[in-house]
Amino acid sequence: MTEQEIYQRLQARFDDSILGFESDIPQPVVSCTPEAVGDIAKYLRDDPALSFDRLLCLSGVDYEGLDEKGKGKHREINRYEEDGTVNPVEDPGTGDLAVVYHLESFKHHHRLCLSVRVPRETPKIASVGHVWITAQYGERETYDFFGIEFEGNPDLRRLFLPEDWVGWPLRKDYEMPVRYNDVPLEGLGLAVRDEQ
Amino acid sequence: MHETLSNLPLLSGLPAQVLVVLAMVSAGGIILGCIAVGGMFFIWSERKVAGYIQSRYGPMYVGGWHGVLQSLADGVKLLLKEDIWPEKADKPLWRMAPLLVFLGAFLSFVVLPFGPNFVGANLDIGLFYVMATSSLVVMGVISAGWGSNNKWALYGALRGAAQVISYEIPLGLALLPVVMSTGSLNLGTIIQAQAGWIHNWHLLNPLFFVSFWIYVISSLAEVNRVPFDLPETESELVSGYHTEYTGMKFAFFFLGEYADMFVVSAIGVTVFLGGWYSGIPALDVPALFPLIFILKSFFLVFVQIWLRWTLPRLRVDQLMYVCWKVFIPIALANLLLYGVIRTVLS
Amino acid sequence: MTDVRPHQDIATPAGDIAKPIKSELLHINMGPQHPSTHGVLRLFITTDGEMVTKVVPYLGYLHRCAEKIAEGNTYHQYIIYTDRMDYLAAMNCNWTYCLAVENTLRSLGVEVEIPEYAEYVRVIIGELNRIASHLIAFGTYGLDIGAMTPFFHALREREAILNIFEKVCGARLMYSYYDVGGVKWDIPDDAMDEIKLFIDLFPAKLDEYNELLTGNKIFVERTANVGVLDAATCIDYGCTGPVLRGSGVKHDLRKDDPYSIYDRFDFDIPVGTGTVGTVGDCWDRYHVRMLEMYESWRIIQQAVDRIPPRGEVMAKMPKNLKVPPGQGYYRAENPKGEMGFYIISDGGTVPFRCKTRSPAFHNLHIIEHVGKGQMISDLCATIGSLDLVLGEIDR
Amino acid sequence: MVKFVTDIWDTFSTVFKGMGITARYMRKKPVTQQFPEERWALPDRFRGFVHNDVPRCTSCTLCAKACPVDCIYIEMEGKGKDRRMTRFAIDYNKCIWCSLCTEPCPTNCITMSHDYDHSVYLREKLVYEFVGDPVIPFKPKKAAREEEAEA
Repeated sequence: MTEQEIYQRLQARFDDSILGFESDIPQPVVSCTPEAVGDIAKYLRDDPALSFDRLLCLSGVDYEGLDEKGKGKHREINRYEEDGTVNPVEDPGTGDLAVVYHLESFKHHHRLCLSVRVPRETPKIASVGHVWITAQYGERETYDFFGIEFEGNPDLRRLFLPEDWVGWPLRKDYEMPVRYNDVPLEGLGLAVRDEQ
Repeated sequence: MHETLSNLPLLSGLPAQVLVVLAMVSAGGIILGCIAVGGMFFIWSERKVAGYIQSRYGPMYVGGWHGVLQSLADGVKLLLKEDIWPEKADKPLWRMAPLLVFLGAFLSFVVLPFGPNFVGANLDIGLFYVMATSSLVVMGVISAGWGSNNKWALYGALRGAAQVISYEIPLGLALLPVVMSTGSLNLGTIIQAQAGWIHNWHLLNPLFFVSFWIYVISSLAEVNRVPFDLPETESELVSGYHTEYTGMKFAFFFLGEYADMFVVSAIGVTVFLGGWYSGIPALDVPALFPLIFILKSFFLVFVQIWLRWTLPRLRVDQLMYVCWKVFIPIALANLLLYGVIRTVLS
Repeated sequence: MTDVRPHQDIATPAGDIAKPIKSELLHINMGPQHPSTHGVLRLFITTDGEMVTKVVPYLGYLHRCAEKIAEGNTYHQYIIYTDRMDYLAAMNCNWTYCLAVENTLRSLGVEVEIPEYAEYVRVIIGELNRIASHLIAFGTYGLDIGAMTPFFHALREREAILNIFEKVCGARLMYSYYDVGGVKWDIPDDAMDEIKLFIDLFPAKLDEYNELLTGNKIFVERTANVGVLDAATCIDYGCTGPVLRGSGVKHDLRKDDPYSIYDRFDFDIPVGTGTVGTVGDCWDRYHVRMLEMYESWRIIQQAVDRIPPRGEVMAKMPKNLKVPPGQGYYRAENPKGEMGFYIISDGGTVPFRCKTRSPAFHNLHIIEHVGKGQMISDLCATIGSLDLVLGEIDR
Repeated sequence: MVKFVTDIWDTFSTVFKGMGITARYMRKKPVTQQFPEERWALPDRFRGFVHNDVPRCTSCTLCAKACPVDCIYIEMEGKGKDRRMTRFAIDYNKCIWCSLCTEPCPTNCITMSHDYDHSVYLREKLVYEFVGDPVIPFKPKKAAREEEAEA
């Protein structure tokens, strides 16, 4: 089944929740609302004509600095200046966050990319952990790095970073803390000469 | 021995009680020295054998030829090492454990018959004595595991206790037919029953053949060697009951293990492999007896080393399965069979 | 392919298993410094005697936030960070990443014409590294079970492969040999001779391994019927590679979704058959790796026979690589399973987002499920059979 | 019962088979090299410590830009004809021996050498300074012309 047909099938079933379909790119993307993603996932897996039984990859994306069509200027992420200070981002991010699901079906050998945008202020999305168990870890990872809350995930904790870490590192407007638990996190090597 | 001492010119004037104590101390010192030197040699040879099995050399530098003094260097290093102990350890138990482990092996050396007249104490219950003293090891293992206040060590201790105590049974049952045959627990008597040509060895007696295999395998479990090294399982329990030990305490565990290996091998040689007899009557000169005995024991130790670097290890329930459902029934059946045959033949 | 799973909601894996008798539970930290967690994996296990009742992995001890680094480095520079993901199969990680960038470029209308010779070089080197990675898996698995000698024998053969790699690219572990559009250098003559020598010698060694470890009764007893994973569970947990194939699912991207020139070679996909136990037990997963080494050997043999005369190894690429705006998820079969890169480009020289789908990360998750109700020794055996590489899990 | 016997037989036979293999290896010569005495020949492409041939360095900073871990430090002072390179340092604490810096170098002055055993006791000593007094950067004919055109 092509992505176009899958999209039509989804649209027939979840009329309002399916927001759009980008078909002019090589791997077409279906987008939907964050609340409906749990139901859509269940349908995608259980419908015999679709039967997407594998979640290949669950990724979070911060679209800050990238406009709707995927075209825009790359924005410099925070980097250390020569003197050791952090280059702060002037305005806090306004772009959407997104969760992207790459699905594949063992039975029919078709693939689908499902993209769900969530607002930056209230990043909440339904969990698909009960549909594909592997998503539980992917969701924890995405929560860890983007701060997107997956409602319904049984164990939504940070996965890689310590529990008391502040901030969401993979967001484009993230600022590296100078210290963590009194350990300086300077990014400079020994080779930078002391100016004094 | 104290009589020998009293003949020495320097000590001739001393009272007999002092001489006895002196004799005991010096005998203990000799055994201790033998264990230490022997243990070092075994450690070195284990590393060399392991190396060659694994296509590498093993120790090569210390002591010139093929690193013969490597173990000595390691011993010195262990002596000089800081003695670290866990803060919440059960101190008395924790300190006692390495000594207990070592003591088991140390006491067994007393009765090992290196030659007809070359034995520390020619006990009539020699075999029984060895079985009893080697059980002391398990006390050491348990107190090490419990005293360390470490969960991994505790697991090692529990496994060790279950294993060593279980395997005492097939070990003893395997030795029983030989005892029935010779009618004595005296190790010298058992050896003397195997004098003459090689076919007199108990190993080549078809009735004792099964006993020998059960003995060899159970003895591996008795001294915690692969495939039965469950108490220390370095890949599961990190290092088992001696995880927390450093320095000389650790060295005692190590020495105890290798001394134990020698003891069980020596008992195996005594009971099944003709002891100090070479198997060819022409070669059986008293001067060669200790050499033959030690060489045979070394061979069994070598087999233990060889097995260690060949085999994976068992799981704890499989270990128990092998003991209770394989060895003990076979050993019992073997005992019964031997008894029946013996009665019928006599 | 057949429908392998009956569709129903699976209960969440959290929670303890029922205890038969009233006893106290022991909480133990297994790792991050533990010999059988293969790196800095920390498992928080709850045990009831020897029985493990709950396993909770804690990750992040090797976390470098490679995905954030990707956003600050050019497409070329990020290749060296992919080395450090699966450090036992760095060539394959390089390859997957370069493949992803090339495919992204292609799909966005940029011509990337990889020379035929370079494709063969990629296959030969990639398969050699697959063998090297599986050798480590085989060796460390022996170590987990308690046999130390296979490990050294495996390292000896791996050393031969590393010598080849050193001649080819100058490094023994962190190769960064593949480049977007080909490979950086061609294979020198002496390295080619060594590859041929390796092809001649390897099957005999493989037989020896099988005799030493695979067939050993103790090894079979330790691994058969242990850590059984059925196909449906594997798919639910997103397992790929030998873990999935060990459960009897014939899935290999080299056949199912052929990339590079894999469709030109004749090789089989080994799957677990439950020869000595149940389908999907530790022994099957282990044995699939052993068979895969043989298949890789076959591929290398064919590739060395058919390699075209020496020529260009790099496509004509712009010096400052810019990827047009767009996105794509591309994947390849790594020794550990399906590795994928999801690249979003904004038209610049650095990726806007570069997400890595690492196979071991997904394979690890199943520990929570399969670890329950096992003995501690079995847990070690199961972890070993999953062949985890923490560099890849933590990224 | 049959399984009981065959299991015992299997165990013994496979154990003896394994022991046969290990016994075979005990007689073979080991494959390892005794490192400090025996050293293996380094291949041509070996990536050892990075070496900078300062007299040929144009101080174009392409290598520093190519470095993914930013371990090359190049400092200059002055402009135009007075331009001096005051510092060219490589921090080997950070270097990952990827050889990306050697690729863009216009004069091939930064190369991967065959040295690999420069261990030191202090981390500071791993910062290699290649320039003492300020030096005039090397100007190949073409590069010099380009610079004039820029000016």
